[in-house]
Amino acid sequence: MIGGVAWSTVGDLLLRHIYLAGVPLLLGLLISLPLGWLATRYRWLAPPMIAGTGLLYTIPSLALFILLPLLLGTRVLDDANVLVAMTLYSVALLTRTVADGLGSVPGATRQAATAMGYGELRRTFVVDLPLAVPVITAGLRVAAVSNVSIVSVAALIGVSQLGQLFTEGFNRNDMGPIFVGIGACVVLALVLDAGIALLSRVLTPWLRAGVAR
Amino acid sequence: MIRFESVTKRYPDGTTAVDDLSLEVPRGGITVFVGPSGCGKTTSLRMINRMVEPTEGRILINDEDVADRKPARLRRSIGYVIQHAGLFPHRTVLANVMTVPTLIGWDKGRARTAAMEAIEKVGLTADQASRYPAQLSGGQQQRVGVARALASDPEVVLMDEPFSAVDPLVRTDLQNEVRRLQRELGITVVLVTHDIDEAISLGDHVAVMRQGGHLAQLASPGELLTEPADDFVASFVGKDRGYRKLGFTETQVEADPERTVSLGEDVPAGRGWVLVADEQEQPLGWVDRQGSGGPVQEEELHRMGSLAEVGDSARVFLDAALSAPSGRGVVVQDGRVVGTVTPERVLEAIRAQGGSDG
Amino acid sequence: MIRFESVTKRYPDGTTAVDDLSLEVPRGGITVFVGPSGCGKTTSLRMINRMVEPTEGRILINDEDVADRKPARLRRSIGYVIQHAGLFPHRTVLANVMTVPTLIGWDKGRARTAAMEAIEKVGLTADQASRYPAQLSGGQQQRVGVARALASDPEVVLMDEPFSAVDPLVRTDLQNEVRRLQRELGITVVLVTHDIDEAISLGDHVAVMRQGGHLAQLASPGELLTEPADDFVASFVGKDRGYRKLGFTETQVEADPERTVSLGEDVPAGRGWVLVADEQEQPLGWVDRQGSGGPVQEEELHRMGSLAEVGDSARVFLDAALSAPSGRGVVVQDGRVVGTVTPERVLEAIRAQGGSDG
Amino acid sequence: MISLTWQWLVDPATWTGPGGIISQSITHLRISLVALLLAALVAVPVGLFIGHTGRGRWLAINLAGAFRAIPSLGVLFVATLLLLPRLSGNLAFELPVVLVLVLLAVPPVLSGTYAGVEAVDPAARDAARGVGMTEAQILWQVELPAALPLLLSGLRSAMLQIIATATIAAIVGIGGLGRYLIDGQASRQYEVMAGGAIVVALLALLVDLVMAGLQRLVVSPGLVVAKEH
Amino acid sequence: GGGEDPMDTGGDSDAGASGGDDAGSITIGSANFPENELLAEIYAAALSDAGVDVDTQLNIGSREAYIAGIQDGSIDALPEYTGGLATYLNPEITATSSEDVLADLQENLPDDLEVLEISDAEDKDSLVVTSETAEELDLTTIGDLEEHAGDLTLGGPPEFETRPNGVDGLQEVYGLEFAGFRSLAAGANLTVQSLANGQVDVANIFTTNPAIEENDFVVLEDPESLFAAQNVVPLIRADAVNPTIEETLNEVSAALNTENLTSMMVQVQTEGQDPAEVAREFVDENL
Ligand SMILES: Nc1ncnc2c1ncn2[C@@H]1O[C@H](COP(=O)(O)OP(=O)(O)OP(=O)(O)O)[C@@H](O)[C@H]1O
Ligand SMILES: Nc1ncnc2c1ncn2[C@@H]1O[C@H](COP(=O)(O)OP(=O)(O)OP(=O)(O)O)[C@@H](O)[C@H]1O
Ligand SMILES: [Mg+2]
Ligand SMILES: [Mg+2]
Repeated sequence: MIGGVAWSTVGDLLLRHIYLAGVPLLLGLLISLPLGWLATRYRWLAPPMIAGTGLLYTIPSLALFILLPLLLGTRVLDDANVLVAMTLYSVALLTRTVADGLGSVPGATRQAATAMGYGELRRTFVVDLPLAVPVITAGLRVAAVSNVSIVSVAALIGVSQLGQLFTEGFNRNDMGPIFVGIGACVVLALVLDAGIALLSRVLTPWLRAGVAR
Repeated sequence: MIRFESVTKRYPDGTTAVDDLSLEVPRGGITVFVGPSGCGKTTSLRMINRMVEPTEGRILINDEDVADRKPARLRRSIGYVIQHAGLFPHRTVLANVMTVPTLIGWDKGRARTAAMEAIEKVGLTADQASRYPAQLSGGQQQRVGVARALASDPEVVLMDEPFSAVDPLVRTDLQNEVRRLQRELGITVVLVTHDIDEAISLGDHVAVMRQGGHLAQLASPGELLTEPADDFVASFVGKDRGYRKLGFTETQVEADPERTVSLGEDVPAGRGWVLVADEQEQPLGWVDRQGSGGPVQEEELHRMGSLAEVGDSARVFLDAALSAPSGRGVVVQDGRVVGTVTPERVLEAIRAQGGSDG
Repeated sequence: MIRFESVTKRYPDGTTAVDDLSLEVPRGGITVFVGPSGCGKTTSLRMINRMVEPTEGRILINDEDVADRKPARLRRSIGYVIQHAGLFPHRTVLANVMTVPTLIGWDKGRARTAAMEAIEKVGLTADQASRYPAQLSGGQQQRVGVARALASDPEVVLMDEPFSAVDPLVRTDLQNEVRRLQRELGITVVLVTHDIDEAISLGDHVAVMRQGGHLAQLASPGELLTEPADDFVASFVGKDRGYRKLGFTETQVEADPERTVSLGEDVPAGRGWVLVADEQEQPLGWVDRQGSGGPVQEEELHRMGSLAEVGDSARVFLDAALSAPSGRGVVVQDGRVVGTVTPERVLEAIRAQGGSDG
Repeated sequence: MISLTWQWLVDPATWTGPGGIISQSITHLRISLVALLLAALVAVPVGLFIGHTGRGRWLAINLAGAFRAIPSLGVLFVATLLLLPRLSGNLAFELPVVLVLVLLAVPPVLSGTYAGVEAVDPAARDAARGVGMTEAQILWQVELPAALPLLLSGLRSAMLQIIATATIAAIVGIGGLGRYLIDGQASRQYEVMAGGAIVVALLALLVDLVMAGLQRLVVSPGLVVAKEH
Repeated sequence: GGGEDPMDTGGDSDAGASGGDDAGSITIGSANFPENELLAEIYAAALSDAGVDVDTQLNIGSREAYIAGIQDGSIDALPEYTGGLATYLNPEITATSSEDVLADLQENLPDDLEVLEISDAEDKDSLVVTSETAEELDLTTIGDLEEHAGDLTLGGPPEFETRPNGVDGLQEVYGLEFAGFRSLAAGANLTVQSLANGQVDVANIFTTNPAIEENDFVVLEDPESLFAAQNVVPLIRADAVNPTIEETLNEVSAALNTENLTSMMVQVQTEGQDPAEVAREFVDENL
């Protein structure tokens, strides 16, 4: 027991939380990559695209959670609603990040790659994307952390995850579960954050190679 | 070998970067495009490998229109070096240099061997090959850029201000390196710079361009200095061009014999400036024996002027003569004193060669 | 006037940037600190206005230890110009230049007047004064940097590689501008560069430094070229130093009279190279009347070599002689031909001046 | 449903009156602005300090990350439980909400501020010191004005998040546009929810536009030109 | 839907008949207030003792939300209250006694839903005030509020504002018009706290809420029976019922009464015990 909550309950909720926050993060990244690429490739697309995805972020999460079933035809308590909503938020954050990341590739490097005889697609994968990793993972960290926080709102519509500890604790006038929930959320967010930071390090050995002697 | 036929490039914003340019870059040697900033050098260069497409006209390499070749393939067959090298920061030096060999489908072993060869050619070590670009100095990075352009043995290498971002001392090194490599490999180098000194010291052929991509003159450096085609070229090649053209004047200057003395040797007064050398006849400096005599002390030595090596250009000989405190330039061969020359003697030699058409 | 007394600077990471440096920057004129990258030039300069604090030793301006003055006040009394100008991007040119006058408490009207004066002095217009830095070219921005340093009439102006980020042509302009301003205002300029050519052409006094902030030689440019203190200085001042030192050799070269002909005039064969001039005796070019004769056609004209103006240095005279196709350099006064000189005549004059101590 | 939502939105009764969109928007904005102001009061000075001295950057990044990780709903509940018995009237509900929103806004404002100061051209900073500005003068006359674009975009993105999140105020019984979400959900009037969500998004956009206009006014044109080059 | 989710085993519409296991499986839901959650836990504990594969999805929200959930198959069953459900299904309802309400309820229940046997335990909506307010204004029945309502703020869950037997009913039946309604969405505790702290003057609270006793609140009588009988009853989707489930839930209903429910609520809300454990204890002792 911790804060009046069984460890196993915390564990179960944590797993659900990871699932509900993590899967959309990955899906969001997968969707943002081509979107961000389009925004860098076709300059005129960038402003409407960035503004459009940014608009998603202004929709209150609670509204999205509840309205999605109406739009998607899913069941009211379906996890899919939360997954889709969180994916939308992730896309909102990450499209800009991917565009920024691809835009951060030095022009000279890009030119050199073209001059070496890389086709556009190949260049995107072997030159642009690897170099965009630091920027993209920085955005991914923000998205991961926000996802963990936003998902907890889904407790208000009865989708269980750590946020459920908030409603339960509140209803019982007991701060124990709430603190357990907050603590678990923060720890989860920081672990995800650190994990992505680590991944970024692993993916960018050249950044740590030190500078010229 | 590379022929521009009435090539015009207008950018979408209306800038005419290159206007009806026709010229021929001869096979082999280094051809330098030089001109003031914004005159269309880079645009001209980049039309060769289709990084920029001409609006009108055509460009032929070995009589084949580049427009008929697939851009990516064309580019793989042409080396390309730019300022700051444009290396891929996420790849090791070796992987950078292996880029083109891999793109053209060589197997890994062959690509690796070719890359290592190119890396050695530009004077880098195997140890450096496994580093990332950021771990090298600017000059070394630029060398990697050159190696990358050479790795697949292209016939043509394009270079866009390759040395302008490095230290003046390193720049001289790199220039020598590129000249050596060009000679060794017999490739055709087209190089863009806005530095007329670099153009003159490096180019076998120099194309001076003026605003709007007009060709003002295409000539050898010596010709450029002697016979600038117009005021623009004359002012662009700048001051000191009389002196600089001596650099392209070969001379057989006959050195006058010069008796050297060694340190400690007693030299009487009245002998004027005396050249001091060591046992191997290597010059040490000048000592003034005008008013006073006595054994030659190390502290009395005046520093040498610049030295001329047998076979150097008239410029070096004249400078040696002008820079020596004695007015006599020291001429050496393999480091040993052969004799000295006065400025007058150098001038005579120049005249004899018809160097100033006098 | 500015005196370094055994100044040492060790950075917290252990780098000794400047080691026991003692030197004196004379009042007035331009003193240039020159040396290879990382030798401690910037550090030395910045210790003058306490942007960097010495670890040991002291620096005196007009016999007053800078350490006794409040850093901010000290800096307001000293102009400071850096590479890329370091302008405040959010302020107009005028506001940028008004910075120091405002800081030292001048009222707005006075600050404004002083700033406008400084802006005009560096050759910018009132229109440009109301622009933002980003709306100016690199060279213009650098001018604003200079104006900002001059606005409050400082006695001393420090400049750290002020021209190294601009185009070579613009650079020459700026150098001339700074030289002119220094002469006009009688200020003391301390300038840092790693370009020995700039140091020699700009400095009244040149301090050559070597790694670790050691002073290798402090001398006038001419002295530096004639008598480099050691191998390091000799190699640093580089090639052509015999020739370049002629730039500091004043000469009274007596020009030989030269008969000029005008366009259309019939000149018989056998006269060799003939100088063509217009009615005002302004030189037009050379025509070759060796093998064939006839009226002088404009198309036959060979371009002039460089021209020497009466009073120019030996370097200009020699170059005129060397660059002329006739082997005779054209000497002018107020644009009119006075005569010609042969290289030999120039050498004679140099010898006569004792220019090469011969 | 779309037509129902539309009907709800165009019904004048929806907009006017004590529970109407206009009055709820005003409440919503009031809470949001208070939160933004408080967040700015905390985060801007800290950001300036970090940017100017370069000290505590690591701490700031991680602190901002940790702040982002704190779930708003949990904080709202804890704060409500703690404050409800201790305060009276509306404040008992509003304070927890504002607290949540401040926590939400601190990370973007903080990182915007220090990133802005950090991005100031080192040459300009060096020149400022070199012409004899004191540290305070460098901060106020050079670093702050030059940091404004990033600082303000930090404020803008904070405000977007605040406006979207301020809807949770309705959970604890105060007004704002969240009412439409909560009450709409409770009574299964989804058109009210959808309409409410649209109004929130529109309000966010409107406020962003206003702030963009403000940014135009206060940011030196010199910086705008510089960015375009 | 959640098919890929390893944690989401229940919820399929055919769950009740699945798996060849006679006892079947079921997803129990609950509304977002503690008592309902407790009841759901009791159902879950009893069913799982009976060998049913039980999944829970608690704290769903208001009736409007969970009815939608049960109909679309997100959940299979949950504890309901006869009056509330009947009014929800038929806003025109006039019945107030337990039997009449049940009859009306069963009449209006959609074909896909069933209610099992009702229990004696009753949890009615009620209006409560603090004892100070009751004393000061001399209140015993809802009707006594009539002359004061204009100065008082009413608090309750958001749905109370729009339900026929909520704010509107109060006006129609008792002629009350309050100065304002404060919608308190975050569960009953918020309403209790708000009343206790004076942020609201009159609150809509369930009669079993232990906070009433703890805080010495006064429940105002409802002589006009605005709030209908509210017997606890299992609501279940027709295709999720099987004999084991029906029998077990009926046993639970038989064991429940208002007293033991209220005392369990004291354990949960006052003593802060885990509802699941309280439920387990109850099931172990009474079934
Ligand atoms: N993509 C482009 N779109 C529009 N104008 C361009 C573009 N690229 C170059 N220009 C313009 O074309 C002209 C020639 O440019 P180019 O880069 O070829 O000059 P350059 O001689 O290489 O100059 P530099 O020495 O500064 O590199 C310039 O006026 C330049 O501004
Ligand atoms: N803040 C610092 N901390 C540590 N070492 C420093 C610092 N600033 C300069 N150095 C080191 O001190 C030495 C002298 O630096 P300084 O900048 O004075 O050289 P410089 O002559 O101006 O070089 P450059 O021509 O490259 O500008 C160098 O080795 C440099 O790396
Ligand atoms: Mg160019
Ligand atoms: Mg420096």
